Amino acid sequence: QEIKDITLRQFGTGVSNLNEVGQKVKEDLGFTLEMTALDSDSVTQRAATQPDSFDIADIEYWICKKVWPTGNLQAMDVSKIKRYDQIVGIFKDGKLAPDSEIAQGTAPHTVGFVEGPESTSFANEQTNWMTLIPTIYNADTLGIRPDLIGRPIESWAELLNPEFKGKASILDISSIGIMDMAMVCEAMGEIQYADKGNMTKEEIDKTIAIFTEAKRNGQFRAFWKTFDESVNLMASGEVVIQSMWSPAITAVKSRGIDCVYQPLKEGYRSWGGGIGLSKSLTGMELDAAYEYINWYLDGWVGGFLMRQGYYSAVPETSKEYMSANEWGYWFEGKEASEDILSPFGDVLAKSGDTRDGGSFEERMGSVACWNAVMDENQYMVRKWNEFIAS
Amino acid sequence: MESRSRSFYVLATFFALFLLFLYGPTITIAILSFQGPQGGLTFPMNGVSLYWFFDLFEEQAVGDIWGAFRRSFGLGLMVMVTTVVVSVAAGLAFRKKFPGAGILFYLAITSLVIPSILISLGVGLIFQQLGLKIHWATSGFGSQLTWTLPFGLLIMFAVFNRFDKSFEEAARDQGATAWQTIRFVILPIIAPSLLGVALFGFTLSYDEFARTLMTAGSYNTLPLEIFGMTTNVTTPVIYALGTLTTLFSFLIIGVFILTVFFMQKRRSRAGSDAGKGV
Amino acid sequence: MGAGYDLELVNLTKRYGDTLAVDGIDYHFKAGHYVCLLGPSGCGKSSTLRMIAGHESVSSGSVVLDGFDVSHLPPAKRGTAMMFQNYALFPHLSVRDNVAFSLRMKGIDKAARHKKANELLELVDMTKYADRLPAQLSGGQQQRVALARALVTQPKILLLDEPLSALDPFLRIRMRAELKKLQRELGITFIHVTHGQDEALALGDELVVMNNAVIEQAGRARDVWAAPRTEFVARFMGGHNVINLAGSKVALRADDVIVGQEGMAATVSAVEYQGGHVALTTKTETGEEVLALVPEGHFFESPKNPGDAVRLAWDEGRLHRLQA
Amino acid sequence: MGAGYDLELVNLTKRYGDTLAVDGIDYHFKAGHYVCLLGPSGCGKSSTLRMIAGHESVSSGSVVLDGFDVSHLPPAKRGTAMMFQNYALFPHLSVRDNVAFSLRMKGIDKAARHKKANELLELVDMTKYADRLPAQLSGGQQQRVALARALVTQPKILLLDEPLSALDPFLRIRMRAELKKLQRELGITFIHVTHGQDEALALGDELVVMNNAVIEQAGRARDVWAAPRTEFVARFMGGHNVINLAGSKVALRADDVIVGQEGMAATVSAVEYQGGHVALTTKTETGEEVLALVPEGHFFESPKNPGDAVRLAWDEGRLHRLQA
Amino acid sequence: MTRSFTAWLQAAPLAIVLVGFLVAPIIMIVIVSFWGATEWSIYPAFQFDNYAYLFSSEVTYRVFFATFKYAFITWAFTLSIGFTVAYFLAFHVRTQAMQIALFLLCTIPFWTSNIIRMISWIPFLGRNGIANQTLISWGIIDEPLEWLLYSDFSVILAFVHLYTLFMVVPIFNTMMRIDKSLIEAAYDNGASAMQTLWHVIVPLTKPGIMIGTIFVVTLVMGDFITVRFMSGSQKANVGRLISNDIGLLQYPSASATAVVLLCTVLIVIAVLLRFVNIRKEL
Ligand SMILES: Nc1ncnc2c1ncn2[C@@H]1O[C@H](COP(=O)(O)OP(=O)(O)OP(=O)(O)O)[C@@H](O)[C@H]1O
Ligand SMILES: Nc1ncnc2c1ncn2[C@@H]1O[C@H](COP(=O)(O)OP(=O)(O)OP(=O)(O)O)[C@@H](O)[C@H]1O
Ligand SMILES: [Mg+2]
Ligand SMILES: [Mg+2]
Repeated sequence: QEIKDITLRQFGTGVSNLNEVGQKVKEDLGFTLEMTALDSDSVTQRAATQPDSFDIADIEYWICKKVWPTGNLQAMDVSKIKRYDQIVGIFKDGKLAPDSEIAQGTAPHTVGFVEGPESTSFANEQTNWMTLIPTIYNADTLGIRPDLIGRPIESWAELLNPEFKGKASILDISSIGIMDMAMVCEAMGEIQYADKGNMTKEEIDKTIAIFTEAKRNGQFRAFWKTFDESVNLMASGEVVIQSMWSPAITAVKSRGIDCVYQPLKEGYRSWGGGIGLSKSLTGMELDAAYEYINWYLDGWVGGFLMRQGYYSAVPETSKEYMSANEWGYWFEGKEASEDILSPFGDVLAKSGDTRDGGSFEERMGSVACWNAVMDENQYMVRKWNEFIAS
Repeated sequence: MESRSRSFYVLATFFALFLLFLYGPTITIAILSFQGPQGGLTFPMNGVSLYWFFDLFEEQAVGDIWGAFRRSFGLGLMVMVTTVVVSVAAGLAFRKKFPGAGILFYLAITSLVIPSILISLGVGLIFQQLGLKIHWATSGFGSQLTWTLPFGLLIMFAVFNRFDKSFEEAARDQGATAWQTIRFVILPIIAPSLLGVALFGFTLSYDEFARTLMTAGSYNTLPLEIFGMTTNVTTPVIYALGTLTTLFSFLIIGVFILTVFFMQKRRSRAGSDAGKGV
Repeated sequence: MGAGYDLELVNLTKRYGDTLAVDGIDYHFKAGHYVCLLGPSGCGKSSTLRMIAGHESVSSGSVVLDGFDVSHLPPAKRGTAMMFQNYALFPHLSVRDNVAFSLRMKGIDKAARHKKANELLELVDMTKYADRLPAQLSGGQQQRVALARALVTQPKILLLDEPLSALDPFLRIRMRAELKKLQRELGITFIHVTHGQDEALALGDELVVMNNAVIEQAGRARDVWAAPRTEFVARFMGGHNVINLAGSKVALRADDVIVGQEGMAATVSAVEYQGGHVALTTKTETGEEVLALVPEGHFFESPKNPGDAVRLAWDEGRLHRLQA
Repeated sequence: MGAGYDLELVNLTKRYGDTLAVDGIDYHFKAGHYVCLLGPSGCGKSSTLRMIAGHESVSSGSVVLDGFDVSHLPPAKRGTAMMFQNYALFPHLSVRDNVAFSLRMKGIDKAARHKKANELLELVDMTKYADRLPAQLSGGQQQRVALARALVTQPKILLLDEPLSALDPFLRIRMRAELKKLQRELGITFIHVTHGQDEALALGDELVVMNNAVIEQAGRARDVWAAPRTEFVARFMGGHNVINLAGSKVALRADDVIVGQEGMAATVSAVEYQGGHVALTTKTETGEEVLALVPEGHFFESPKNPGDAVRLAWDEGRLHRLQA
Repeated sequence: MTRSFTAWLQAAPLAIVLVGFLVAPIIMIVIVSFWGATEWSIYPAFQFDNYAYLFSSEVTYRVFFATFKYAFITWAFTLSIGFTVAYFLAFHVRTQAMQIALFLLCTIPFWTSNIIRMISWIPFLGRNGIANQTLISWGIIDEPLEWLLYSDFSVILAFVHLYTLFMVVPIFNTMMRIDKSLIEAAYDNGASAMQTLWHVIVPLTKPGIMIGTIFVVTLVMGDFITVRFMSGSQKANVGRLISNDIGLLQYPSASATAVVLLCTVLIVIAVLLRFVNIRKEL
């Protein structure tokens, strides 16, 4: 069997399952990478229940918490990861800088390692066995239409401001949505959470109650499930303030519509994605998969993703694939010296613009919590379902 | 020509409005699919171009439209052939009395009225519990049949309700065996209706969404792909795709109608004395 | 196409669930005759014919053809052929292919079967329509094709179920002449079901009158007409009066009733003009209805109207005692 | 239910696109008559009747009832009622409700309309079936209900489109007697469309023979029968021969042809037994077909078979010149 | 004997498909509805938790009520529109060729993707959509109407748009089989157009109405996607409840809801079937 006959099947959300990556893999590594893009519920479902349907899972860290115990994934040997040392600290010990505080929620490093290849429970510190190789991550906040709002927005609490009645939106993915809700409730001063990433039943009830009330009052125009829905809501002016993801902002802007990824005083809600290997991968396929992972960290993908507004796990390598202007704008938070283009050629920022929220350190440094799975997850899910249905 | 009553004009207006209602949105997206390269999913138009149609033929950021189209087309053909064969056979069976006919009939009705998501859920669960791999050509195929077969069967009932039994008796009288009777008499006579069943089978499958949602496995069919695109794509390319699939549906109907038309035309080459005396 | 076979029905019975459609009838159809089976609707004519043809299973009794019991043979093996009421021509096949159908089923090659079909189309004078589809033919033409198709199997007996009822009256009379002529030329047995007694009389060498699942009377057409055996037959054949005389019922032909100055007193209740004759329905003083068929010329010498008093007379020799 | 009205058709015309279905006919229907409208299929009978009823708009000309032009009134306002060929009974209503339908439409209360409906059911002798649905009735019974329903509006003219054609021959004869009787009792005009000339002769006081969208001949039944004016009428009414004599066409009644030892030489081509008579079809040496209606007794004295040579004679006075 | 054997042979493929992909899944759903679930997997058990939770939650009743509400309102609209359209086609269009042509015109959208047809409404109804812009430019309204999109209105509009055809077809089919002479008989008996409609046409069209009702009601009750799209995920019906549960891997809970939904639908259909003999009406 030759390497070029190998086909690896990868699935994940539309965020990073881009066909361009597959093409580049074919070019650089010679084997075929098949990409299937799904919505995030389906991603969890497939990772947890259909181990035979994929070779590589591109999932988020908090999903890993659910999926790992099923035994569908295999741990990765750190020694085979060439650039392990260069991976950002967030994914290893949880700290961006040595003095950083670890945010609430399912921080990636807490589910990033296991004791041994067969272990189904997570290790508390770095080991030789990684669950996921971090790929991309970002700090999320509210997106707004400054042209339609016309005043500064500073707090998560604005999401429920009656001023935006019928023009607000939130995402309908329970585990992420509940975190956004928590940010809002805390900002409003309604609830003080011990750990937003692991709420008690009472906290869940209270949070949902506040939002249900708002929903009944017609605060929300719609809910969205994938980032592109949020783009359409924002771009068409149906919504002026909503929880949003970075590339969505980029997409709105690329249509020449003013849209800001508003830094807020309470901080960001952050997430991280990584790729995991199916248990069933062995032999040449497994080797190819490692090759793919190493290639992934080599920088081409990082540059490709960073130019859309994400961060890469090994930023230094990505730098080589970006112009100084791009690096300055996206990573360092500097003013753009000329127009910033997306990898697809759309103008995302004009010369002189700076990135919302500033540099990597500023943004990732003010993360208030990570996307998470709670102990009371099932209860939360039911409550969420009720919220949507109410 | 004779004058029409006032109610005719009222109803005709109503009918015209109904058509506008039916076609309006489709026409809207057809127009929007000609957006300029900078255009979005909503009005106003941002220039006029064929950009998004060309874009459709380029590789998209995510997904695999043409693969999905090929799968849907293939699946549509599989479902079409199976639906025709199975419903004709069942239609023939229901003309005789056999034990269990009542139950089978009500099962078919159940199959027609059961919420699609239940089929999806149930089939998904079974495959999962049995450790089978779901795939559009196995679980997806079976799930779609639960939707197309009852339709096919109902059409066959309609056909056989109108089928004159004396044709079969005449065939038997002429020495045809049971199989020859089906092959040379029944099938040719009901052929136009079979085309209808085929058309139903194909398009129901080609557009089927809910029953395939959880039973298609790793590879999307076209409706699933479109569904995915509604959440993943933010450009008018999805309208271009919508416009093209609609045109494709028209093409299929057109082909079927033409086939029927030519079948009839071929039959009526000679002149006619129908209705005359001797 | 040689002569026909003798056909015998032995205690032939047909039951549909609880309905007794044919109740143990026995009859001997002699070869080469034109036999009309007639009777009111639902009396079992079609069931009988279809049992002979093999399209309906026999509940009990048997159908004996040329000495062999064929009750359990398939239709095509019996030497009978059937012509259906609506002709049942295959709509997707041309006239020629319809006629050649049975030959095709036997696997005979195209040239041979077309040759044979053309011969039969020649026989029924339909050669020039050979390439048409049945839907392009008029009723009369369709009927001829159906005949040709039935005859191509060289049956010994041709069974016809109300072959003329789909035609309008004008055409019906023309086609019945053709049927009769064809039967005479071929010399095979025709068994023709009808519920019109004029049709039966006009066509049948022999009539079989059925009622309530049994044969009421059978025999030469003229005998049945001239000497109905039961009241039912007398009434059904028409043109007869059934009168109560001295406690027993007698039949009297309507054209034997003389309307004049003497005889039984009666009142005219209806006058129907029938072309050459006028049918006078009268009511006698005992309340019996008597129909008199008066030649037109005679009637218009002294026209009668409903309500007029008349006197009826007849030749005693023309009375004809009926079975109870 | 008082007497009828006079009905006049003035230059009545019906066009369907390019087809001229009724071509400017004029006719005066006198009150209280039973008129039969007959003619071959497609000649415009139904169209005429439906224009009178108001179910078809008049292309030109007018329908004048009792002196008023009713051409543009709705059906129910004309004083006519129609009985449909297939009876058109409302399948979802009981017999009684069918009959009471028009009263219900007028808003008459239930008790009153049922009373009236019962009276009419009594008239047609259907009282005991009042609660059945139409599908549970035989053809003859359905016809009576349809009659009752048509009569409940107390029409001055009853229009019937082939009212008997759905019945079997036996029943047809019974029902035509009932129709005739009812018409006589009610005294209103009946206009009855048929394509059977025997039915028309038996029922009609007056016949209107149509062909190709025009009236070919109209008059008392006997006059039309005895003196057909055109070849078409002679042939259509049946029982007539049309013979070419000295370059012009003459009609000769079939029962006026004498088959004997002298006269024109001819060959028998078909023999049809018709009960009281035998119809001999013969071919003369000039190739003309002549039909002879021979009384049964006379025929069987010297029976003839197809192929026999005979001689035909007739009384010159019975010949009847036809219009070209 | 051999007759019913051939019949069995001919019916077997249908039976196999239905058993495999209808009966078995239903049984599976019923079984799983008693199972338990973790966040990512399900395990066999025999517990009534799922049902207990379902029936104890007030949301369940609300959602079932919403489902019936959608079904009923959609039914009412599709019926009135469908009946009117079918009536026009069957009784006011004169030539049969024209009838068939117009009828086909109505059915063509049926052959194209439901999803496409559904999303087509969004650019039309949005805050800055064609409808609002038109109304504003006509001066009928000053502010865009918010309730045009992402509301019950848009959900029902989409349902009506998608499913009216399922009413038109069977009603048209029955109407075409009404003997035209019955209508004439009604006029002859002095009925006005409205009276004819109400006393003759409507009663005779009932079977078609029933068949259409069966289609529309079951399609709406089983829907989960239209509600999600057209309400911007804001409204819910039972189908969405199930699909949410499925998305969150809560199969047993989804199954329990599914069982209740299935029973509801089957009861509704059983009731409707009492009024019509489908096989005879085709
Ligand atoms: N397939 C059947 N199932 C049940 N009963 C039947 C069937 N066919 C005929 N019958 C009944 O058997 C009896 C005789 O029917 P048959 O068709 O032989 O009458 P017929 O003399 O041909 O009448 P018609 O003149 O109306 O054709 C009738 O009572 C009829 O209802
Ligand atoms: N609705 C119609 N549209 C077009 N042509 C029609 C229509 N109705 C009748 N015709 C044509 O008008 C002519 C007369 O038809 P009509 O029905 O009056 O004949 P008819 O004498 O009643 O025939 P039949 O004995 O067959 O009932 C025929 O050529 C027929 O084809
Ligand atoms: Mg019969
Ligand atoms: Mg007519």
